[in-house]
Parts: sequence; structure tokens; C-alpha cells
Amino acid sequence: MKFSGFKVVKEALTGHKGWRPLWRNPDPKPAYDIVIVGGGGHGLATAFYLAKTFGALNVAVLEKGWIGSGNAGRNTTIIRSNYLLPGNQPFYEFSMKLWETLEQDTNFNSMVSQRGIINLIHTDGQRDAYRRRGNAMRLSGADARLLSRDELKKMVPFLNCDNARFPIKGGLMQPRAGTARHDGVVWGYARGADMRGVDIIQNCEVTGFRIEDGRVLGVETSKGFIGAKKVGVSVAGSSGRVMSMAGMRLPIESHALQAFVSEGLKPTIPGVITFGAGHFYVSQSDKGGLVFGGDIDGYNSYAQRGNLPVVEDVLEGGMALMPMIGRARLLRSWGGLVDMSMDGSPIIDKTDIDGLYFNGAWCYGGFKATPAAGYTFAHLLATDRPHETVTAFRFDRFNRGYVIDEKGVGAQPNLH
Amino acid sequence: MLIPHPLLGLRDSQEFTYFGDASLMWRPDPEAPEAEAAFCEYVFLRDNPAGVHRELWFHEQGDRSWLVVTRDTTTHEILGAELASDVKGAAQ
Amino acid sequence: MTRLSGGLIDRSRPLNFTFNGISYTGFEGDTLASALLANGVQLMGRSFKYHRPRGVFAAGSEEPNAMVELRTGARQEPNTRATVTELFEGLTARSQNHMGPLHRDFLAVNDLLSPFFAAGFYYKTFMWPKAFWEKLYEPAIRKAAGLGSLSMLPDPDDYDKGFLHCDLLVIGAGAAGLAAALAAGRAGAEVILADEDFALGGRLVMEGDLLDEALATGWVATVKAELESLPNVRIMTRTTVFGVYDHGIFGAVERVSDHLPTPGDKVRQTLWRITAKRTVLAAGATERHMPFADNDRPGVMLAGAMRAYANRWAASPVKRDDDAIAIFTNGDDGHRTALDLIAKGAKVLGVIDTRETAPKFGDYEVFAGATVTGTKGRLGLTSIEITRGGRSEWHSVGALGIAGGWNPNVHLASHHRGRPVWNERLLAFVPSPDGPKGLIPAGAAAGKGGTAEALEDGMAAAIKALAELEISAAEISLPKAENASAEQVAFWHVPGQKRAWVDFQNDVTVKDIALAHRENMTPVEHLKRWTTLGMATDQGKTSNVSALAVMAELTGKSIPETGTTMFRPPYTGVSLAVLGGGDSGPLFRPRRLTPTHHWAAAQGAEFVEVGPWMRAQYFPRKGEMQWRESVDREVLAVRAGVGLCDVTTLGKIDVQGPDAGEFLNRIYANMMGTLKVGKVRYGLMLREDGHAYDDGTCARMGEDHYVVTTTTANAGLVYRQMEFAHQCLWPDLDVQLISTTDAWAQIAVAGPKSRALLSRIVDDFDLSNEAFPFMSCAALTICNGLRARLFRISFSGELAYELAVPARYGHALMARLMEMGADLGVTPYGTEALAVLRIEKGHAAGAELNGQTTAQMLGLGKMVSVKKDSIGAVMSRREGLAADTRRLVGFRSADPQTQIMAGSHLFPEGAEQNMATDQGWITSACYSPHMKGYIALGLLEDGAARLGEVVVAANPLEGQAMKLEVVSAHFVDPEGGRLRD
Amino acid sequence: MIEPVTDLAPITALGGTVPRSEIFGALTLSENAGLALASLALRKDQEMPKPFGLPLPEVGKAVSMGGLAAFWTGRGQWMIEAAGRGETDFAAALKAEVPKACVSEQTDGWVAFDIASTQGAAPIEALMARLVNLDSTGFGPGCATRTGLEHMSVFVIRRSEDRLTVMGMRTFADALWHALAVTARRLDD
Repeated sequence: MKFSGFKVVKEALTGHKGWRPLWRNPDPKPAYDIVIVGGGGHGLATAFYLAKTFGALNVAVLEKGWIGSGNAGRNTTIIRSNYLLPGNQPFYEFSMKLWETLEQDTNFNSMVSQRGIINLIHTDGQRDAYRRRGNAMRLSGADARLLSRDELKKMVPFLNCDNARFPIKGGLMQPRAGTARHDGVVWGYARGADMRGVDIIQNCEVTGFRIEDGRVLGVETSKGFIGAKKVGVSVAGSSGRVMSMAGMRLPIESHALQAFVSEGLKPTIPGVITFGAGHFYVSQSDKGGLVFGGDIDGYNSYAQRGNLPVVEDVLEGGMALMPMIGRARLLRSWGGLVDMSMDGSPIIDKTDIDGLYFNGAWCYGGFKATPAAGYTFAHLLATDRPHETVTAFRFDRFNRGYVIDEKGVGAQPNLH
Repeated sequence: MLIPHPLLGLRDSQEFTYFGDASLMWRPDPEAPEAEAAFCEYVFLRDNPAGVHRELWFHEQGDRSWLVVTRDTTTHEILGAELASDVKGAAQ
Repeated sequence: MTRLSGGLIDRSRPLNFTFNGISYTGFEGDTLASALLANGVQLMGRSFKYHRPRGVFAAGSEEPNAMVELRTGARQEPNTRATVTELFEGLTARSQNHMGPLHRDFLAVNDLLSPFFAAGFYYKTFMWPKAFWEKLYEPAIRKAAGLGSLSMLPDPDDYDKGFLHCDLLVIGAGAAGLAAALAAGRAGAEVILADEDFALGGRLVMEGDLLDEALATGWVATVKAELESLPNVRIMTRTTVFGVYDHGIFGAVERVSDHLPTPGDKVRQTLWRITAKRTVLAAGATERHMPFADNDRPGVMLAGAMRAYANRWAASPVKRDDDAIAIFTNGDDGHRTALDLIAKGAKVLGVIDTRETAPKFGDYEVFAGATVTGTKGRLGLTSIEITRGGRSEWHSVGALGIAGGWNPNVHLASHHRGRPVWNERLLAFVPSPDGPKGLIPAGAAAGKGGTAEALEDGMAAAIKALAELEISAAEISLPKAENASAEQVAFWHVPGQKRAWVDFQNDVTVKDIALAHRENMTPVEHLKRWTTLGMATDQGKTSNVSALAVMAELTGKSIPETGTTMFRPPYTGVSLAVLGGGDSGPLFRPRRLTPTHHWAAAQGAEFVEVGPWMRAQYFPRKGEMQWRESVDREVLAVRAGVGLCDVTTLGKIDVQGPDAGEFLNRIYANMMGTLKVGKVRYGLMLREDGHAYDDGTCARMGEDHYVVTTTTANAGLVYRQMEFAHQCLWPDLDVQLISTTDAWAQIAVAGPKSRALLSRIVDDFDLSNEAFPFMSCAALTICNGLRARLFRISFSGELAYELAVPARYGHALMARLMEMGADLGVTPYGTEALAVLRIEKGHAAGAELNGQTTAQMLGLGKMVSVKKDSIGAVMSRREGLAADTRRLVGFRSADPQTQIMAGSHLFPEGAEQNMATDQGWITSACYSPHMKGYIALGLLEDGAARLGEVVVAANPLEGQAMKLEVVSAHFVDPEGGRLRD
Repeated sequence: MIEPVTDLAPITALGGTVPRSEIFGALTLSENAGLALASLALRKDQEMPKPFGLPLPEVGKAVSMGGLAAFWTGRGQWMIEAAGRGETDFAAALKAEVPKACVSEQTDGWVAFDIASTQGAAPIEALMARLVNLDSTGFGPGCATRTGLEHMSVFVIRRSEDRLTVMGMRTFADALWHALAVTARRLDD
């Protein structure tokens, strides 16, 4: 079934009788060519591109709960490619390009909205660092603008630029950045993958890997053993827990990241704004809620919830930056579970176990990577070679000394 | 959270700075033949358990002691806390 | 007016207010909702999606419909529930989310188009043409969406925050909560009793029930008086406990002055962080409705809310006194509303009871085995269709109460992700047994909603909680009470073809749930996200369980199999300002002022934020038109004469003990243990991963005493890291660390005339090059006896010293040096000149020591000693670090007057410019008055071998590219003769 | 009065020539510029000294004797206070008393604000409740601790039921005074 405005009108006039399930609820087959563990955005995107681009026909996605129940369903929906380092920037720009055609590729409106992101500048040193970053973006084909204070004030007049502890002196803007509807991304990929024959199996928890002679044969699950020639693990947040079942220790800690949404408001904030002197970033959803977040809680956690100090820290930043939000109310907060890696950058790589592949370590930034992570992980699973944009995302970069450390804080995950 | 400081009793976790797995106390022997590999493992790899975790907290806005806190990462329940220097001293 | 008799309003205190510009009068004790109802106003708002007319639906914080913009100007407060807004004199409120007047909203056209706006419709369309989304579709959607609006003005009010501690926190001051607080209070425990309402009593003051054969208000008043008399009990009304965090910490907001016209001298709200050893959750229950066709008209409300309005606020739900009221129920509870209304003299049509064997408790008609199957009334209910045994008839009514059963308020018990448990007898979810540790649900929140059982349960919960703390609490004598009959049947919604609303605010109907089911959006979280059910400002308090029941019916599963939803903080909306805590704007973070701050301010210095510090950036003089003139003057003064700069911000750590030298050997990459007393050495610290971390100096002041300095930015981090090394790595070393950053004012005295200047203030101290050469340190006295420390070190490359005195003398020392050096041309300089001086000298600073570089890259590779181990030494030898050929070099422009931009990327001349051909970047750049042109530092591949080569600095971001000559990073005195003279 | 040791004139942490003091209802807030401070840390295996005859307090406690006082700051570590001796080299005097121990001058490392109540403990405890996460019922006279206050690190010393000292890093003096004064003023409203 193809979605379109015409179809919506037709169904509206005929009592919505013609809508069909967006995806099936198949029972697992005994074996697949490729099994993806994790039905989040990344896992579903991987399956989608495996089927669509790499011609893989016999693929299953196994999801412990309901698809999109992890970080894909609880993030602040920002998409951007404003990275500095050569290991990162081309990958995120590739992802940005995939976002730009996502809806046509999946025939599903994921509400990709390129309303721009602005990272605020408060010191001369910050401006120099952002100039370096903006230039790196331009040099890898992305868009970037360095905004003067006056340009910024014209664009976002409600920012507290002057009566501030850390006055705002400008910003680095990526006009093509923006947001996408997180659930819509999950559902678009799921529906697209299902239409192409991928089995999406919900409520199917992987409880172990069957590994013999250094080669993976399949996975043990709550629905029994499922054989696989290749297994791709894409369970960010739970990477440590899942990969430990294959006997692997990872350069990752699991941390809690909270996010917040306010009650619905008439249009207030045009794009995404990131404070440069505190932990706060914000956008406004199409429904009107201010969607915002800040720093991770900072201690190892699998509890999927956070604590009050971070809530206060985030709102202190918010009020300092835009004191006009004060009389809006917090509607909901939630805690996600993120893989914080030792250099703040991701891993897409084979493991030492034949047939077992890993995609994870996305820290707090996995959502924007969804299309490219899916595409490049599919590329790796299908061809056994890393896609050209992920050649730096290898396990061995740590021991060899080629970390991709955007913040320059070293091997302390909670500082990234 | 409240951290049960072995000397000071329950203290607001806001007074503390979190560092990471308590294994970071056990720096490898720099003279050992495979020192570089051992250091790579020490610096980069973590057990990252979903469950009981021994971890380092620094009482930065307190008595400036480093603590080894035993905490369940799935519930945040704290099972105990010791002074890191005692832990190290006992092991040596 | 539709005021009834009685109620907890003070008729002697009338209050005037306006709603949508029309003036009304209410009384003290009213909420905005009760006052509007009493004035015969039913229409209070519009729904989110279809812009349907809506009236008040509930009597508490669960209200989905009656949302207003309260107050005006900068205090405008969107999405404010009229049901919990205390009336005050002069209150102004406006309805929201409509275009044109409330009764004629142009956007109500959405309702006519509703077939096109079925659940999830927007995921299926608006995709073509691609560019139209941001330009056309999305702006239109955004404009129509949202509810209230912000004023866009900064919030003018003050907020506060604080910490409270108690043995027992009682959340909710209804029957269970009051009994719990009283039992615990009498036992002497530290008790906090918090309730979101402004009055105590909860449902006790909303029902017509009797306690000890009198109205419950009497008992509530007695208990209140006793609790107030107990010094160990703190009563917090207008206080919402909104979140349960780890280890017994609760977030609560006290609305200190929201009930006043303006806060005056008070804060508006206070954020309390309450640490409770034990907690009784007595948060009550929320009534649910039963969806039926067109059930969303103003005048349709919860039956329990009708009782509350009648009993507590003496307000009738109808527009005119002679309008009849009907009740639609699936149990005995609905009948109570009929009885209370009749007792208040309201006209009751009767009770429509879904049960064939419906009871009858009084003088009213009972429609047994009947349902409501339709309504009429565009802006307010005028009639309902009652269907019984297949036969339908219309009845005129002005209001309809719905009693679908009560859901315990399990929210706070579920904030730790424990899932509530289905109770088939109560037909409701009750709190999870694995809820937050130390939290005991009681009363209606635990499914014990009868008055007598709630009182008992609250008391028992408190006694149990205190027993766990080894505080023995005795039973208290509870008032005589009854448990109203809670008989009911499982009846969830009235099937039908027309739209039946489940979630009022977000316009989610039974049909939408059916559509979600057809499209396989059956997991409850998918259902919510696909339909937006439960995502409105009431967070599904009135809709979630009904929706689960509908979905359960569709899937043929039981309700608990269908699912529960997670409850997350906050329980109700909390203003963003109070979470931000108050100190904002310039007070967002505390400022650190250097010891010479006031002196510099008096000189007219410009200041700049450097982390927490405020530092003098430059000292403009009369006639200087722009900052560069001042900076150039300051730099030249240092190079030619003598300058003064407050460098107190550098971290200072005292390291003492017999093992101090060995300890520092392990901390610094270079050798420190061999440093002689009276000497200073430049030191480099690495991170354990081998990257450069921090640099500074280490001075050996005595046999067992070293003073370490760090960069300003890393002062705290290095101190922490050193404590880690001391306590976690090498506790066997006999060494002690303490920060003395604030204790000493440290002033750099730099320039060829610095010795001459210092010689005028030291007491009998030989400053000659022989006696006190470069990299010496000493304790001495100055200015006739003041203890001081002198270090002969240089950041500028000139002959220079740093002089430290107790911080209280920093101000006077600076003034004295200025006075004594007047004839030497002494000049204060700020951070800008400091930066120029260090760039001219080629010293690495924050832009180079950015955590991504190595000692080798910074030209400091030789400092990493191979003779000893130190933090980071092993890892610094890894392949990738060793293979990095980028080196810190200097750059000069062919045209010295063209500004070089830091952050430009470096390319070979003629090369294509992309990330693959990128060879480095400009880290720092400035105008050098010494070189009379722009200069820069940067990291360049193979840089050390490329001196003299021309490279391109590309800055596509600002459309620039310029040719630069690669030169030594040391623009000034590369041999270092000056600082040794 | 102790003779000045120098011809330079000191200023207080708040930048004045005389210490600041202000009354907010029941609370008086005063800058104590005369207090001398020195940290004392024991060497390994060093016996507990009694500098100037002062018994060093246990964990979390403070003691005073005449013009001298001490509070616990960490295991084997104390801060020693000497009233009215801010202008002197008190660290040197302490070091002379306990030559083996590690002593560092801290007089100007900290600003001390004394808070006195005219209405007993309640105003002091109300002030504490708004600023520091310490249970005032367990923080009676003789208790001392370090904690956080409005993003600053402070020592809090309960001198008596109605007297409290808050010490903050000297360079944060203005910010700390602001935090204390605003809170005290609000309590008065």
C-alpha cells in the first residue's frame, strides 16, 4: 500500500476501512541469512537498506519489546552534521543527505524538518574553535554559517545575549540541520523493511549467542533458537549487556540521559538552539512542546531514569539562555540509556567472532546517525567491508591510538 | 542520590564527582613486557555490568576522599561504600 | 448565577475577575473553574486538534479541558488549569487555542475535516513535493498546533529552592494522609505533609460524607490545628510532589504566591528537594469516564467533580438553575452525585446506570441497564440520548456527570519504572509492589478509597513506616466513618458509529484506537504515539485506562495483558522557571573575582568571562578608540619596559611530605624529583591515554614542600586527578595535597625593567641574575615585612617574575607596583595582551592544549621522560600518537596587515581543499605589535620540516583563503636570551 | 591589636577596607576578616598532635578553645582557626607547633561569613534549608562540614544553636554573600 495525500482523502471518505497493518507480526523462521538484534531506528534502518540497497532477502529484526522502545523512541529528535573531526564529519554529512530523501525512500512522512541548528558562542576561544569546526563542515560538503551577534539577535530575538553571566557573541549555524519525528523514523523504516520482506519480530529477547569455533551460528531468544549466517547487534544503550553474552568487553559505559518536553505552546522557537555556556539545547516539536535536554546524569546506569540535579542543571541553563520560557511547564521527562564510549564516537565494525557484527557506542547522538548507521552497517553486513564513511569507526582505533575525540577529554565517558 | 560515606554518613551525591569503574585503581605494571596492551585494556575496556558495579566517586565538595561505592546499575541501590585508600591499602 | 448553598467559600469576601474580557465575581475559596461554573459559564476552551468547544471536566489537576492563559504581560501563563487556579482579586484569564472568539473559533473547521485527520494521518501524506514540508505544510501545522502562548518576555518573578529532610513524608492530605500525618506527628517523628491543594482534606471536603456524624470539614479543621501545633510537623499546602528520585529524594514545588495578584516581595514558587526516610503515598484516586457518542460537550463532566463543585464550592454545573442534571454510571458511586446534588437543591433528571439491576438510593429516577448514546448542544449540553433495551429517547439536560470508576493515583509509585498491577475486584491498576523503596501507598492511592478504610490505611501505613525507623507510633482514635459502596461493573465505553472521545484534549476517539489496532499499532506505547493519546497536558490521567480497555476489547486480551503505561515525572506540569531555581541572567553561575578585580575596575578595565573567573581583558586609556590600540600598547610596554598582570587564576597546589618528589615524578611526564630547593621547573602532565593534559610550573619551596601551578581552566581537574593518584594509585606515598589558589594573589611582573621595579619593593633580597637566576623561587618579604613568594618564570619571553602575596594584599600590591614603577612606564595588561605575548613567544595555551594533542605535536616531546614511569607515559608511545606528524609552528602572512583567522584549515599551495587533503589548522592568531603584523600558531603536518614553505589557510566559512609562510613558533627571542638576562 | 607587618593596606574579601555586616530581620550577616586559617594534615603514622593544646576534633566536628578553633576537613586533616590573627603568619606559628605535619596557609583561601540569629535556631535552620543539603536536626552546635552551596564549595560550621559560619573560597566572596543575603532577606519578608 502506498501512502499519499490521495490515499488519505480516499480513506477519509470511505470510513478508513482500507488501512492495513503497517507491518506484519510474523513468527520467526528457523534461520535467516542475517539477523539484526535490536528493533530501534538503527536496527530497522539496517534491515531496510539491506533489503532495499543490498538485495538481502532473508533478514530478521529481533526486538525485545516493541519496535522503537529504546532510544529511538525517547530522544530529542535532532538531526545535524556539525562535527569537527575527519573521522566523524563525512559520516554525519552522509547521514544528513540520507535524511533529506528519507521520506521519498520510505514512503512515510517522518517529518524531517530542516529548520536549522545554532550553537552559541560566548568567548573568542569558542569562536575560533567553531570556526575550525565550521570550516571542517564546509570542507566535507556540509553547510555552515558563522553568525555575528547582530545576525543572531535578528534571528532569535528572545535569547538573553547581554544581561547574561556568559554573554552571547554569535553562533555557528547549520541551516540544513533540524529535527525529525523520532517515532516516524522508526515506523517508516519498519514499514519499508517489512514491505521488502524483512521479518520484524517483536517481544523477542535475545538471551545468548550460539558460537562455535569462533563463528556465530545464531541467537538464543525468548522465542527459541534462531539460526543466522550473520548477526548484527544494534542495541545502543544495552551494548555492554548484549555483547557480554558473546564474551566481549567494550570501550563503553552505559549512562542515563534525560530529556524533557514542555506542555504544548504556540510557535516559539524556530530551529534548534544549543547553549554554549551550560548544558541546554532546545527545539519545538510540531505539536508545540519544547523538546530539550542537557548533560547525561554522569554515573553508570541501566535504570532508564535519571535524577533531579540534572533536571535543575538543564533548566538553569534554559532560563539563563531564554528567560521567556519560565512560565511554560514541564510536561514530561524521561531517561534513556546510552552507550558512552571512550572517545565519544561510535563503532561500526566486525568483531573477533566470525559472523558477529557490532553497531553501537553512539553516546547521546545516535538518532541523527540513524540513516547512515543503518546504511553503513548494512554495507558492512552485506559486503564485509566498511563503507567509506565509517573506516574510522573501528574497534582497534583505541589501542592503536586513532581515537576520534571531538571534545578532547580522553577516556572518560561521562565527560564526552 | 545519597552516597553512604563511610566516615560522614549519607551525603548528597551532588557533593561528589563520578569517575568510573573501580578497576581504574589498579594501574598495570609499566615495566611488564606487554605493558602497552595492558594499559590499553586498563584505560579503554569496561565490564559495564547491568547489576552490581564497584565504582569510584570523589567527594570533591566534601572531605576530598575517593570512595569505592558498590551500586546496582539497574536500580541505583547502593550496597556499600569504602574509602579507596583503605581498599587499596588492604589489597597491598 | 448557579450558586448552591454551603461550601467552603467565604461569601464575605467577593473577588472580581475577568474571563475573556467579561467581568465576573467569585468568592475566596473558589477556583477559577468553580467561579466560572457558579457564574453559569460552561464553555471554557477548545480542544487541541478539532477545536471542539470544551467545558470543565474535572475538579483537580487532572483537568484536560479547562485550560486558560492566566494573567497578562510578562506574567502570562499558558495552559493553566482553571480547576486548580485559586481565585484572586483582579484575576484575568483567557481561553486559548482558538482563532476568533471562543464561541466562534474559525479553526473549528478542523472538526468538519476530522475524517481526514484520523490517527497518524500526517505520517502518510505531506511528502510531495519534498520542499513543501518546511515551507508550507509544517508552518501551517505548527501554527494550528500548540495550546497557549508565551508572552515571549522574560519571566519577571523570583524563584527559590531548598532542601528538607524528614522521617516521614506524607503525600496528600486527604483521609489517609491526615491520619498518617497525625499518627506520625503524635509519635514525635519529623513529618512533612504535602498537598497540591490550598486546603487540607482532599476528597473529605468534596464529599457529603460525615465523620463522627458531622461534616468532615470539622474533623479536618481539628486535625489541621493539632498538626500545626506540633513542632515536628510541617504542613505544606499548595505543594505538589512531582517526582520520586533515588534514595528517598522527592522533587516538590510549593506555589508560594500563585494565589496572589502578584508575588510582591515573595518568590513565586519554591523548588524543594525533600529527603525522606519513609513516605506514605496518599495521593488519592482519579475518576475515569466512559466514552460514548459526542461525549465531549461542555456540561459533560466527571460525576465526582460535580460532587466536588457542589459540596466544596457550592457551584452547580448547569448554566441555569432550572437545567436538569443527569448522571451516567456503571456503579454505585454515580448515585452519590445524584444524592448530593439533590441535597443541595439541584434538579436531577436521574441516574443512567449500565447495570440491569441498578440500585436506587433516593428520590430520583434510575434508568437501569441504560447508556448514554448521544448528546446535543453546540456550545453546551442541551440534551442527551438515553438508550435502554434498544429504545432511545432524548432528554433535556444542562449537565451530565459520568462515573466510570476510580483509578488510584499510582503515578509516584511508578516513577522508578515499577509497573502498576491490575486489580480485578477494583477494576483498576494499583501500585506496583516493587515501587520505590520506602514508599508505602495508602488509602485511595492503594485502592482503599472508602473513607473509613482510607483513614485506617493511612494510619497503619504511618505506623508501619515509622516502625521500620524504630520509631514507635501508637494508633490514634479515628473518627467514625463509613465506606460508601463501590459496587460497579466492568463497563468501559458505549459502542457506536459516532465519535466517542477517550482523550479530550488531544481529540483521540474510540475510532482512532480502532484504526491504530487495524494498522497493528497495538502495543500500548505504539497506540499512544500513533494516536497521541495520553500525551496531552493531563498526561492521560483521565484517558489511559479507558484506552487500554478499548484496545483490550479489540485485541481480545485482558487489560493487564494489553499493557500499562510508564509514569514519569512530573506528576503534573511544573514551571520551567522554578526548576531553573531562580538565580538567572548575570547570576546564572557565581563569579570568581581576582584579588585585583576592584583595582582593575577602578582603572576602567574591560572584563572577560574565563570559566568561572572574571579577568581584566585590557585596560583602555583615554583616546584609544578600539580594543586593539589598548592591547598593542600593553604588549609593547611589556616588551620594552614592565607590565603587570594578575595571574591568580592559575591553580596552585601545595604538595608536601617526604614522598612529594616521587609523587610529582609520577604525575609529571618530565623529571621533577631532581629539582633543587629554590628552583622552578616547567612541567607537563599527560592523561593516562598519553595525550597532553596540562602544563604549569613546579617550584620546590623547601625540602618537603613543592608548589605546583596549573592552567586556569584545569585547576580543579588537576587537583582532582592528583588526589586520585594519591588515594587510589599510590596511597603508600607519604604526601599531602591542598589547593591554595585563592590564598595567594599572584601578579606577573614582566618586561626588561621588571627587576628594577621589584627591587624597589623587596625587603633586603638580592634580585641579581647571579643570586636569583631564571627559574628560581624564594620565600621573602616585601613592603616592609609582608610575606611573599617570588618565582622567576616567564610566559611572555621577557625577563619576568611572578610575585605572590596573601590575597588580601593583592589590591594594594598592584597599586604599590604601579606607583613605584611610574617612571619605568609600568603598565597593567589584561588577558588579550597576555595572549599576544604568549603567541609571540610560541607558548602553547588552551587552543593548543585542547585535549586532542600530544607532547610531540606541541614540540614538547622531549619532556616525556623515558627514564621513569609517569601517568600517560606508556600510552603516549602508541602507534597512532607516535605517527602523528603535526607540529606546532608559526605562520606569517605575506601581507602582514591581513588578519589571520584562527580556525582556518591548512593546505598545500595549489592542492584541492577537502578533508582528505587537510594538513592542520590555525590554533591561535593575533596582531603582533612586536612583529608589526598578524601572526599565528598552528598545527601542521610535518610542520617542523616545512619552515619557509608557503601554505594556504582556508576559511571557506567566511569566504577567505590566504597564503602563509611557515615559520618558527618563537617570534620573539627564539634563543631565550631575554628571559635569562 | 597586632602590629601591622607591612605598609601595604589589606582589603577584605568583599573588597572593603572594613568588613561588611548587614542585618536581615533576625539574622545578622558579618564578614569575619580577622580570622586566620591554616590547614593541618598528618603525615603517615603521625600521632594526633594537640597544637596550642587544642584537641583536634573527630569526623564532622568542630572544637574551640579561647581564640583558637579547629574543624575536621578530611581523614587526618583539619582546618585550624585563630580569631583576630588574619594579618599574621599563623601557618608559620602552627608549623612551629607541629613541625612534622603538613601545614599550609589558608587565611586568604577562604572568606568567612558569620551568621547570628536573635531568635534562636529557627532562622539559622531556615537559612540552611534553602542553601545547603544538610539535615539541620543532625547538624547541631559543634558540627562542621564541607558541602556545595549555589555551585560553590563551602565549609559550614555550626558554632552554636544561633550562630553559623559559612566559609567559601575567597574569590567567590561576592557571590557567596549574595546567596546568603538574598536568602536571609527573603526569610525576613
